[in-house]
Amino acid sequence: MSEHIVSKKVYYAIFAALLIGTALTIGAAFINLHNFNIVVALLIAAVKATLVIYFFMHVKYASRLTKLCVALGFIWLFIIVSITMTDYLTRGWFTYVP
Amino acid sequence: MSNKVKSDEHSSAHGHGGRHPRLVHHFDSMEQQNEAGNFGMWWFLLTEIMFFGGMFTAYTVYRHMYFDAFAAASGALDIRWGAFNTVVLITSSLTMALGVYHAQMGNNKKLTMFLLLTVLLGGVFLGVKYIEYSAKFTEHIFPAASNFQWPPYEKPVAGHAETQQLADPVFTGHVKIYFFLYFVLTGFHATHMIIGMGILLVLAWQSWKGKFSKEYHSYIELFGLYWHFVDIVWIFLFPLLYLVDRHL
Amino acid sequence: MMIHKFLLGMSMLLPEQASSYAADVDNLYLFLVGLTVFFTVLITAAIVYFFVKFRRRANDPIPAHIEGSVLLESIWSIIPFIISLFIFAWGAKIYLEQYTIPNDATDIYVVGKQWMWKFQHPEGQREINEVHIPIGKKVRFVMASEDVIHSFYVPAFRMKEDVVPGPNRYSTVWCEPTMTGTFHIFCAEYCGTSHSAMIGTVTVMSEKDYQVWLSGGAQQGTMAERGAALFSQYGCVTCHKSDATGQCPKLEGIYGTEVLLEGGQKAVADDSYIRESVLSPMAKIVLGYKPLMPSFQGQVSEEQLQQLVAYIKSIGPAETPAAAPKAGAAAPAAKAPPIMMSGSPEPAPVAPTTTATTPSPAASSQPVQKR
Amino acid sequence: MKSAISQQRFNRDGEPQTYLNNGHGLRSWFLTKDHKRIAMLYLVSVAFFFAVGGIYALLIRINLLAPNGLFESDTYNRIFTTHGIIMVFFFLVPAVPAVLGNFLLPIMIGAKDLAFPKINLLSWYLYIFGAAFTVIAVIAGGVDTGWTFYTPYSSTYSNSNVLLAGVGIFIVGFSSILTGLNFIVTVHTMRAPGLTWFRLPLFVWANYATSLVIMLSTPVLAITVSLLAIERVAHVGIFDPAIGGDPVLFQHMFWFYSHPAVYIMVLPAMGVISELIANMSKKNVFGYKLVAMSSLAIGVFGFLVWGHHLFVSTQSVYLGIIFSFLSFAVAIPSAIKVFNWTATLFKGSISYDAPMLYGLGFIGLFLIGGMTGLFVAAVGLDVHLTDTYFVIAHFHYVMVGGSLMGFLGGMHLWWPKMTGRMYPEAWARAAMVIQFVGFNLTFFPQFILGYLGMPRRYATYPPEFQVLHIFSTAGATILAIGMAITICYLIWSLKKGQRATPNPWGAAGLEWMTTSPPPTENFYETPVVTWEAYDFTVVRPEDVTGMAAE
Ligand code: HEA
Ligand code: HEA
Ligand code: HEC
Ligand code: CUA
Ligand SMILES: [Cu+2]
Repeated sequence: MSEHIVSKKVYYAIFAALLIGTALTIGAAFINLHNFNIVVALLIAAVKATLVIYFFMHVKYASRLTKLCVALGFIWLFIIVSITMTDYLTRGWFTYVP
Repeated sequence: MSNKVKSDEHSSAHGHGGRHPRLVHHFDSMEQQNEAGNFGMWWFLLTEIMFFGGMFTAYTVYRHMYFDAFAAASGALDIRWGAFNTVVLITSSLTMALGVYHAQMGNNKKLTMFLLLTVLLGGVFLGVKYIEYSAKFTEHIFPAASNFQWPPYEKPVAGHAETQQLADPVFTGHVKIYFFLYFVLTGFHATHMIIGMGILLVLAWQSWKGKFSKEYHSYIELFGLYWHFVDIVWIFLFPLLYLVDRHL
Repeated sequence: MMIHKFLLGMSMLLPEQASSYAADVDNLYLFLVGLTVFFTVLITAAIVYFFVKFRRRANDPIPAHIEGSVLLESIWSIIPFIISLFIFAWGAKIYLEQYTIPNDATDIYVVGKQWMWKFQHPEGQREINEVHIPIGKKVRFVMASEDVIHSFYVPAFRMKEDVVPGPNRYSTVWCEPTMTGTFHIFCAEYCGTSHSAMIGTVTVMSEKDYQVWLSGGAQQGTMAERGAALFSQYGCVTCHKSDATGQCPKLEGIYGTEVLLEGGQKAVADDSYIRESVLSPMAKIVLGYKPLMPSFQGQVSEEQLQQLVAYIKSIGPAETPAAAPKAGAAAPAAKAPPIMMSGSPEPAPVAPTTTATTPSPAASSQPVQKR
Repeated sequence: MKSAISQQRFNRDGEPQTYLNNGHGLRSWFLTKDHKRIAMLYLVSVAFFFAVGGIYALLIRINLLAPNGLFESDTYNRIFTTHGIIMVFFFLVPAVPAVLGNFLLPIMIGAKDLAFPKINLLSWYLYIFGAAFTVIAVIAGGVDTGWTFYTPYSSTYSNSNVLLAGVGIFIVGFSSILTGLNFIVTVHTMRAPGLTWFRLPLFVWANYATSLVIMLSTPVLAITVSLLAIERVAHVGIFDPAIGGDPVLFQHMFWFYSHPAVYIMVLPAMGVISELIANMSKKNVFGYKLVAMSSLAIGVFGFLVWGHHLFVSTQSVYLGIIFSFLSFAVAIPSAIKVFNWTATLFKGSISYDAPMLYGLGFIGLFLIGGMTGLFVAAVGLDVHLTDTYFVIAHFHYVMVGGSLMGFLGGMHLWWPKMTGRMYPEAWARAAMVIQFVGFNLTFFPQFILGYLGMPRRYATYPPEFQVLHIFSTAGATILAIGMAITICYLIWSLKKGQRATPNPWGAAGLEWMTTSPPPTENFYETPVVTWEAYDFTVVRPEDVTGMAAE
């Protein structure tokens, strides 16, 4: 599995895509999308990261186990961030109105 | 039931007489050894995600709590350096990937070259980081310094309503939180790069000495994973730190 | 419940039940004790029985292979799950009772610091490490810490909450004492050297005794009165004049109302909000106003803050500055439109004296604020 | 596969070849890459820290004999902090995985070693290195923050050696990460032919689940203590309320590690118990798959409940309720295990030997500890119970009554395998009974103390609590005697114990199919597994008796 050889063309294509992604990120940051600026920024970053993981890191050709492993990392990251944020977002709930 | 890991075919396929010289004693086959290394590296990267994850959690919480301060503080960073470094790091990922490619082809010369190129790009990145860091000192926005000052010393903050440049002690505290996070996130990221560059130099030296071959190059691949991971962290750091609220 | 009386009488296994929800907590506790005994006996009995019955004898044959049983295993997965759900619901119900603060409670202000508890009554009494409260009245403790995290714990009330330092909020917790007597106050969060000495007593008195006690102290006027004094001492009054129309919101009647903020959010003007407004005015800017207010962090002590809060609370909808701090109208006022909304959103050209750039004599003791 | 006896090989002196006599001298130990030797290194270090932690426990108990305390408050605070830090980070977290797991996991799956032997050795050095920092912190005056390091006390107010201790914990965290990494990779890639996932011993499953938990949680601890350390050194940081930081965020991050950590401490011990119960009653574990899966479930769901340590921390009430619910959910797999272990005994052939006594002790005490976990998970009740001795009693029941009993049980079960010697059975049974009695006398009164309101981490206390404290101290004394007996006879048996046969218990499992102690690469020929776990029909009598049947 680790022996899959990705052709150089693919590498260059991904590289180009990453550059475009960077440009898009910067461009999007200067447009006022209110609360969606961060969403867009993170989406682009996620796409870029996926490209790196998939092609530069050969996960596209790797075993299911490796894919699972990568997914696990992001799921756990999501757990810690989202549950902690739930605290901050819901602190006002259930307390009284004087 | 079938057992995918270690079957007798495996070991016999490699022949009883022919253990690869690089095969460590407790493994049965090169495949097994490589797979273990590869899998181990992925799990290591998993722990790295969680390591940075702790800081991302703190970042998310405070960005939510003190958005204005984060927006203003982020405006004090130089977006051009950030973008430049993003490109540098992406390029270094490309050179690394090409290095792996040539390792797989067994092309030692090119491998050495690309490894060195990667080190070089890493060096450029750190150089820029140095410029940026020292700017923070001269602008008095290094959070641990006693002369911390907001708005930054002799520097207008890009693109922000006057309110956000207020010299308010509480607001300044929140700005400090931003810069604290900025420094630990980029600091730990840079530490990873420095370690990575150290390893890269060793690998480059080894490949120059001809240690690697078409059959034996798993260290290069494993290290590639690490390097790309560091790149990915930056892909997220760049928008999160530099682009909080850039529009006018 | 019979069983409590029995346990209370027979031994000292439960602390006094001195608050309205203490019995609820104890009921759940006793239920769980029962459940634990049940499962412990069940499992122990099974183990002992098997142990004796199937003990190894010489030349035992190899015991038969028993694979497991889907039915049995489902039973002992599902039954505990159902029991768990039940305990969870019960516990959550009590929690909501403990942590939903009733809006007809009297306030007692608490400050924790290494290593003492300081109390202020709205009527003006101040106490250290002891607090007196009347029986049968709901009491809300509004708590702040001057240094590290402490935790306000009265075992007899089954009441506890951490007191967390920071500009963002007060900790609040409430109880309704149901028994006269003197009970322990403990600091339940480790806070340094004398953590175990950060203890005190709460004395629950009959309403009559309490009134007598109240009339004894209060040297410097009620909390609201002292707050009013601070309000001019710190120069708040220079901006927040009751006839202010321009740059600063009127504070009359804001307590308990919903405030519209810059950026479209809303906030309820409760104690925490007022405290935050003073310590960290930038955090929540009232819609239509400029962030002109300076921070008073480091200048106002926690106790003074509480007095300011009591003052602002006292100038509720009724325009009587020293009115009883527990304005009965507070709760329904939540529906009234926030009073500051009636002010003009644009800064009025008049009233130059209301800006801090020209400090009034009252404010001159304060460092001149930037902008 | 031939029996272990007939495979036995001998070295030049005519001694049987074992990992113990393959090389002598300090170098051969301190530079070893043999997982079994590393396990022994760990055993010695972990035992040392247990004794130190235990002595600190006794100091705690001595102080609490009198309401005014026998030590200064400052001293007492350092004592319980040191006790907590040592017991958690330097004893219980590494105890079962790094000693028993390290020794047994490769053997149980028929591998020659762990996947990364050098990393394994590195992990021990990191442990020692981290321990050194902590020991220095203690010698240089101690730490007084409690093992939970809550900010802002730890970051700003404490003037003790928080930094050194933090560095120690950071380093030891990496040591356990490396162990976890090794286990996961080894289980995935190095199982013997025929050893499918559902043929793995439950001890392997438990360690696999533990490793998952270690890998996903420990880095968060590392970054949390790093941030704390930076904050302490630089006097600025994200937990500092003076600049708008939220101390509760520290608690979130700390417990994101430390709740899963309690499962790091108990899961491997549960694995030990599965082995004990099965082997000492010669029965396959009832509902093997469910028990295996419940380990994974505990590992995964254990990540979703950390906030049950924050019920009164001013965390969102809404989130508190959710955390309470999830805490109950995570209790179910533990309950399942308890029932399945009990059912395993049914129609078994049950031995009364010391490992089994520990196993049964575990079930009973863990049951009580776990059930009292439900008390504190019930959020309304926890408001009263949190930070009282009830919590202390809860976690000592699960950690001492549970994990420690499991560890000791495992040590007895595998002592012959690890050392080649039998321990003295009668002493062992007596010691176990003494420990059991002492344990309950120590910690049961603490439940009552806690419900009466006695807060934890108190150097002094109101006099009405004294009677129960005296009981507790008396119990601790008995417990200490029991522990001391165990330590003594185990050391004694190293030289004087009866020699062990390859399979003294007649147990099933690959580790019993090689010699006691095993040779360096564990097996002379790679085993091929054709049977399910806990199949006692493949036990060879000659391995049990130690006499090769010609
Ligand atoms: C090995 C360690 C270990 C283990 C296994 C557990 C297991 C559990 N723990 Fe414990 N816990 C600690 C170690 C551990 N804990 C420590 C160290 C602390 C304090 C830290 C500090 O503050 O210093 C703590 C604190 C702690 C708290 C916080 C208390 C407080 O500070 O206020 C809570 C709250 O929910 C909790 C809950 C639980 C639960 C629900 C389980 C469950 O996993 C238990 C599941 C087990 C069972 C349920 C037993 C089997 C039961 C049956 C067979 C009967 C049938 C079952 C049902 C009806 C459900 N624990
Ligand atoms: C694995 C974890 C573990 C273990 C095994 C123990 C074991 C014990 N613990 Fe501890 N304990 C904790 C983890 C643990 N503890 C934690 C995390 C805390 C919280 C700390 C905090 O609040 O921050 C705590 C807190 C704690 C307290 C509360 C302190 C307070 O809040 O004020 C008490 C009080 O009784 C206590 C007692 C004991 C006792 C009597 C034992 C006994 O079981 C100990 C028995 C062992 C021995 C007695 C050693 C025997 C050995 C010998 C005698 C050999 C002699 C030496 C040589 C041969 C060299 N512990
Ligand atoms: C320089 C003028 C100034 C001074 C002095 C001042 N304030 Fe303010 N205050 C303002 C302004 C302007 C606002 C509205 C903008 C905002 O929310 O920050 C405000 C808002 C508030 C609010 C929130 C009001 C609402 O409607 O929600 C409170 C409460 C408050 N101030 C209390 C005080 C107290 C108490 C003091 C004295 C310790 C004080 N202020 C001193 C200018 C001032
Ligand atoms: Cu204050 Cu403990
Ligand atoms: Cu927990």
